[in-house]
Amino acid sequence: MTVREALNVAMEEEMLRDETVFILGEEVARYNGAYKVTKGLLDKFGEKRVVDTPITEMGFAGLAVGAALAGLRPICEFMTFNFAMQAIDQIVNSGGKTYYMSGGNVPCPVVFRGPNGAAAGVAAQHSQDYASWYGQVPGLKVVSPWSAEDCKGLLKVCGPDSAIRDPNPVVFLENEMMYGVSFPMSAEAMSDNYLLPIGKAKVERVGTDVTIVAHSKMVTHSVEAADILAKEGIKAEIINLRCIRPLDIETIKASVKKTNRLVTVEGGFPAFGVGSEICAQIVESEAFDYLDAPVERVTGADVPTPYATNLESLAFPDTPLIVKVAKRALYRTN
Amino acid sequence: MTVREALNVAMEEEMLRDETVFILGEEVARYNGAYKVTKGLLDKFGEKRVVDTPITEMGFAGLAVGAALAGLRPICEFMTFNFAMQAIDQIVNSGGKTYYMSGGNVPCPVVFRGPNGAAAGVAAQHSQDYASWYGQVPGLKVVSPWSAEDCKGLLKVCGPDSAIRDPNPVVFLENEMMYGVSFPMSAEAMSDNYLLPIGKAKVERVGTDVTIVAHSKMVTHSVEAADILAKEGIKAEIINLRCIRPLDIETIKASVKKTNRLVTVEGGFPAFGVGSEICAQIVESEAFDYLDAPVERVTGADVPTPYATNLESLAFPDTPLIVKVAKRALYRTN
Amino acid sequence: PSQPFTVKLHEDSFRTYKIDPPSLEVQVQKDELLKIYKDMQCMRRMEMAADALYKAKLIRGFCHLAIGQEAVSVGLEYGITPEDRVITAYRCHPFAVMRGGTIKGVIAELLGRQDGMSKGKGGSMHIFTPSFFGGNGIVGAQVPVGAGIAFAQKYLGNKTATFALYGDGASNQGQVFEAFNMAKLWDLPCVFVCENNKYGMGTSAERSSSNTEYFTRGDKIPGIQVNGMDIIASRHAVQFARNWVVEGNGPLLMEFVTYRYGGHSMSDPGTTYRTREEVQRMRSTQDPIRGLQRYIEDWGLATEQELKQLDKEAKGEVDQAVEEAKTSPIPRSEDLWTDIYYKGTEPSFMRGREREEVHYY
Amino acid sequence: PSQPFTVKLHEDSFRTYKIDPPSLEVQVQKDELLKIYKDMQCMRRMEMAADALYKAKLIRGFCHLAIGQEAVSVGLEYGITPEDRVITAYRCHPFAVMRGGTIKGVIAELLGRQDGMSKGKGGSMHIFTPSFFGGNGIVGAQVPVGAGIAFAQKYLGNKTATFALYGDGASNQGQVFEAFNMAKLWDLPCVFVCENNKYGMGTSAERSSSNTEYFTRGDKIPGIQVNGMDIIASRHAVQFARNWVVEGNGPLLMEFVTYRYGGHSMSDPGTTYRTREEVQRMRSTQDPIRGLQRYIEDWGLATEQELKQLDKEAKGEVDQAVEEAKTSPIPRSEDLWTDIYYKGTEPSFMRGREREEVHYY
Ligand SMILES: Cc1ncc(C[n+]2csc(CCOP(=O)(O)OP(=O)(O)O)c2C)c(N)n1
Ligand SMILES: Cc1ncc(C[n+]2csc(CCOP(=O)(O)OP(=O)(O)O)c2C)c(N)n1
Ligand SMILES: [Mg+2]
Ligand SMILES: [Mg+2]
Repeated sequence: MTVREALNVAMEEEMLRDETVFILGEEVARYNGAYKVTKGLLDKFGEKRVVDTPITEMGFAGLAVGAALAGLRPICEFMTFNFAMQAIDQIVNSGGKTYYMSGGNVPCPVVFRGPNGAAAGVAAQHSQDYASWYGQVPGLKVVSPWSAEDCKGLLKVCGPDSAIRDPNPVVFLENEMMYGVSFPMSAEAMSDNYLLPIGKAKVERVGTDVTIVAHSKMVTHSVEAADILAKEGIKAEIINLRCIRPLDIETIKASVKKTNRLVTVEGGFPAFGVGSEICAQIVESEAFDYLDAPVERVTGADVPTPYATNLESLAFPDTPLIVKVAKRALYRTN
Repeated sequence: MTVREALNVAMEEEMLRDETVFILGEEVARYNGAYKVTKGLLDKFGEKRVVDTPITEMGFAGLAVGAALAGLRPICEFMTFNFAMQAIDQIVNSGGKTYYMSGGNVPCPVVFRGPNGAAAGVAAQHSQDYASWYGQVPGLKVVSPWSAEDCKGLLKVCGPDSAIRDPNPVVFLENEMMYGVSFPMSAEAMSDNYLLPIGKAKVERVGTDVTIVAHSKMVTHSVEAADILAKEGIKAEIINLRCIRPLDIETIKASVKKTNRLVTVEGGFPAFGVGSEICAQIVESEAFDYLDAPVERVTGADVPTPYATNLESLAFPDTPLIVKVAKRALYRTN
Repeated sequence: PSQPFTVKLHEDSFRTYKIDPPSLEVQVQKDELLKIYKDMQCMRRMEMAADALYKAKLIRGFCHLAIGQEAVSVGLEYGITPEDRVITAYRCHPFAVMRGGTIKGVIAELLGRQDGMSKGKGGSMHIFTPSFFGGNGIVGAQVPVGAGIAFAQKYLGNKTATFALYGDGASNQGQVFEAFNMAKLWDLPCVFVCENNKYGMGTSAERSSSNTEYFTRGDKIPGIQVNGMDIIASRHAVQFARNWVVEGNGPLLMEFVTYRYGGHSMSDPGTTYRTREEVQRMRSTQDPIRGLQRYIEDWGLATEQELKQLDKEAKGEVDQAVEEAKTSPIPRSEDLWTDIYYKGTEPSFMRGREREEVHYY
Repeated sequence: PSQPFTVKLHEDSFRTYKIDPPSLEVQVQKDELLKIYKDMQCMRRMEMAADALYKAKLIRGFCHLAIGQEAVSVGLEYGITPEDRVITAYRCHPFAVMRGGTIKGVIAELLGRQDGMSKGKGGSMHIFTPSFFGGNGIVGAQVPVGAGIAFAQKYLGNKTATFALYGDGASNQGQVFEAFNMAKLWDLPCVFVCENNKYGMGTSAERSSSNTEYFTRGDKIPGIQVNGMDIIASRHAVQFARNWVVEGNGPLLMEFVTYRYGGHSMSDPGTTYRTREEVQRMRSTQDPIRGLQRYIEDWGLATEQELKQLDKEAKGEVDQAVEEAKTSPIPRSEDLWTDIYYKGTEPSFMRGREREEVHYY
């Protein structure tokens, strides 16, 4: 099942279960989604529940928040999260803070989703990764899935208010380059009641020599790197973060205590990023004493994303780079 | 001289020097500024150069960017940076990225300034600290001054294009609670040619036992903490960051090599914050080997800012907390 | 109960845009008018109490009072039903009370106490009830949120309306136009209400808005301007607007022309950008409570004496609410950690200001 | 040089709002018309070349072509002066060339080469010249930026205009209205140009905009709607608009009714939300180049043969530009680090993807 299908199925299942779940966003209905994530949903659920909006991000994000305050379960698609920057005040200040400011009187069960981070060849304004920005805000939950299983199990947070479905504002950061990628799915994951808890990372690959923590598309590169490292006898443990907030530091700490080496991998800008926070939390914790090498951060380069292929490829991590840094963490050189 | 006066004088001096410098923002002209930072400038320079805008942050931030692209030197005041969240796309995508995307054809010498972070008793939507968000973006320079000297010397970046005045988009993060605070000013700092380089931190207090790095209002608390620590024979070195981007890691490293202990202090949310990044950069550097204790982060609490005084005071660092954490870094308890 | 009777509003009570004005004949009723009178007095007294408490340094931060604008909040409440929804900006105290809150709850909130309507966490700008969605601090942001509430009403098939209020200053925010557009495209039962009190902070309407006829700024959306200093006209217009949107005609713009007597917030003396004479003139010629008083007396519904009695009751109720609010305890320290996430869905722990300050759920 | 002569435009060339329409009598001139014709052909050929290069996988990412909309870009350029300023969104190639760029520079940019107008760093959406401010990727964001350029023109006392272009889809963005309001308040010499090509991606104008008469959406700002498929009407209207704003009348709204033949971008076939017939009908009845060809032939200014020759020249120039662009080298790796900050004002170093990838300035 592809990531795209997993997202699509997750939404369909929730819409079947709960009448109050609806989707809004640019081109989600008649066009079947700019990236076809909502394909077929208009046909299945009609215009009432799959709503094409004008290009007014701030407006429709605010509208989604309002609908959530008033009893609906909106899934608000941003064509990409770059455009959500126009709406970020609504997401953070109206979505993320109202529950607290109201002393718990007004919950806001809204999901904001769409592709985040760089796609291929789309240059500076269309390539930013907002994981750490949203991740900074108490009141929001922030998911950054990698696999089809992740998407199916975690997007279900948009479901109705049984205890396990999340009634908080959720920012769900997909990756355009992952949409077409296929993953095997267990029978369990195919079930329409498959749910994953927000805030738990997944160990995708067990290892003993070095811990590599990544999220979103960087998990792909990290797994590839693990394969290469394995050929050299290095057993990397790969942690798929799945969520940025809450950040599952316990899983990382447990791994670090075992491997004594930590490499973080992300596609966003280096400064104030996911890797920085993981590093700081590890350093602050008892796991610090287990570190046999400095924490290594692999990140996007500190440059606005360039268009030209050769420059772009210097701006984002790839598999060989992760291999190189992981080896450095092990004080090994090629 | 108060911080408010320093900012005011800096703007006046630059407006005198360069006809293309102008100020726009809400209530900057007739009202003399919501916090009186622009007091008297309308009288001195007239409506052409001190422009009251409607309450349309995205619009006037975009307008400021356009004016900068077309040859002016706008100083764009946000009543607070909380409201700049509505305009952040213009700051980041139009202001911060155009120079790169144009291959260096179109510079954007604009200054966005205003109070950032929490004021007193203004609750969740009016209290956020955006230092790390803006600090993440290559293409922007981000200043977070503390003293009157900082303000006067660093705001001059809005001046004309001699080599020393900065022709890049600058985000200048003031603090409302500092506006009324007075600082002694050296004759040098009073001169109308006093300029400070963007990207250099200042050692406010020399010490040998522990390094405390802070920015903005937290420098006040850190200096106070240093006084208390001094009474117990602990010599804290206080680094006033001054700038968030570029971040002067060299000054911090040099200090850590001397003191072997590092405490970071900021008023923003803990996750993906300034302290996290400093910690990560120190861990990555040769200074790591000099650390005799884990890096300690003192931050705002991970909660939307509450209104009630007692809760609010639990949400932000104060002097005793810094003392406590600094002692912990020295493995000392009271 | 008292008998309804018909009165005729002043000719200049309404102006409209792309819609016929409501009739000027209005049914009123003694009991209700006296109740309205009392509510208006309560609202004013409450704001005056807030003013005093602020000056006594018992309230901090921003505090925006609505003295002078009582015909809007009270008129709105008397024109709608409990199932309708209201949302506004930070100048929210009277709405919060009228929409099911209490004066004590508002005052306690301003004092930052446990009995505050937001448990002391929201303060002056952030107060909510089941039918009132705040109390929002970001100018203009509440307007699309209001459209979203109306969206939910339509989606759920409720025959109810949302009133989304904003100021003359806020009217220029782009997202207000975005909300207009979506509401019109989808015929949402939303009344967009511009509370035009002539100033946004220190900026007069003419200096912020290229068109100050706020009721005409919805393009294809019809609009009505109302004398927002006349409580009877205000309530009548609200009923008219509610009907319009509930009957599926799509959204409506509504402008209340009103005035705030005080400064923008407690830190603004309110006298640098307008003359004292202007304020004085408004107070003495347009005051909405005085206006209602005159109606009541002219129509022989109550004597000055009887109204004075209501004033006294209002004052008494507010005084008592203040006293009660003052006895409410400040929040418990643990409450720092509640209400960030929905109860039962919190992360396992959250971090305080340093690594040893950790709250486990 | 050829002699000017007067022609009469079609009655339905313009519609206006709060302003008298321009006269339908227009002066034209053979040489200029032939030059315009050639430019339009060049623009179309350039876009067709981009289409082919994209399909050959030599161009990546988003690529938005303006085939069908040539009367806007070319008409604009012939109606303004080099001192005027233009800004638009991502559908920017023809504007970039007309405003002082080169076809080679645009193609090289699309190919991501050193000779690209943005040195290969911007790609299809981000191309600039000294009088053209891009090439912007965030729908609507260019509009306040355009107002700011006009603000600078007025501030500096230049008697020049800025044309800020946006689409029918973009027209609903709130910041567009914010820009309108400021421009009107301050009488900025800004022409807000809605390039209404009937669709924003797959959403038709009616489904995105509660008012599709885009020239009337400026409230107090007058507006003019132009047949954007008629190059002569387009240029004439541009001159008219330029005069209006340069003479201190404040801003103007201008709507070009036009059409894009291709999909929204290269990844959109452009046939799911509109019929093939619709596209075919537009091409065969409204094509702006054909239209000009007909004028030229009707007025006896050139034969079909002579125009064919110009077509050939256009094709030749574009082909050559493509070949030259292809020979341009890809950017040097060090160029990753240039142009982030103004030369000479960089930080002392910047970080790459891991701690050993550091660039020192
Ligand atoms: C986005 C945003 N910008 C600025 C402010 C600061 N501010 C608070 S109220 C206000 C004036 C609003 O005026 P108006 O909309 O007329 O409402 P009124 O205060 O008159 O009720 C301003 C500028 C804010 N809270 N939010
Ligand atoms: C803020 C924002 N939202 C969404 C997008 C994605 N997007 C790019 S172009 C486009 C359609 C714009 O339509 P229109 O304004 O009519 O211009 P046209 O493409 O027809 O020239 C959309 C939705 C974007 N780039 N920016
Ligand atoms: Mg007002
Ligand atoms: Mg279009």
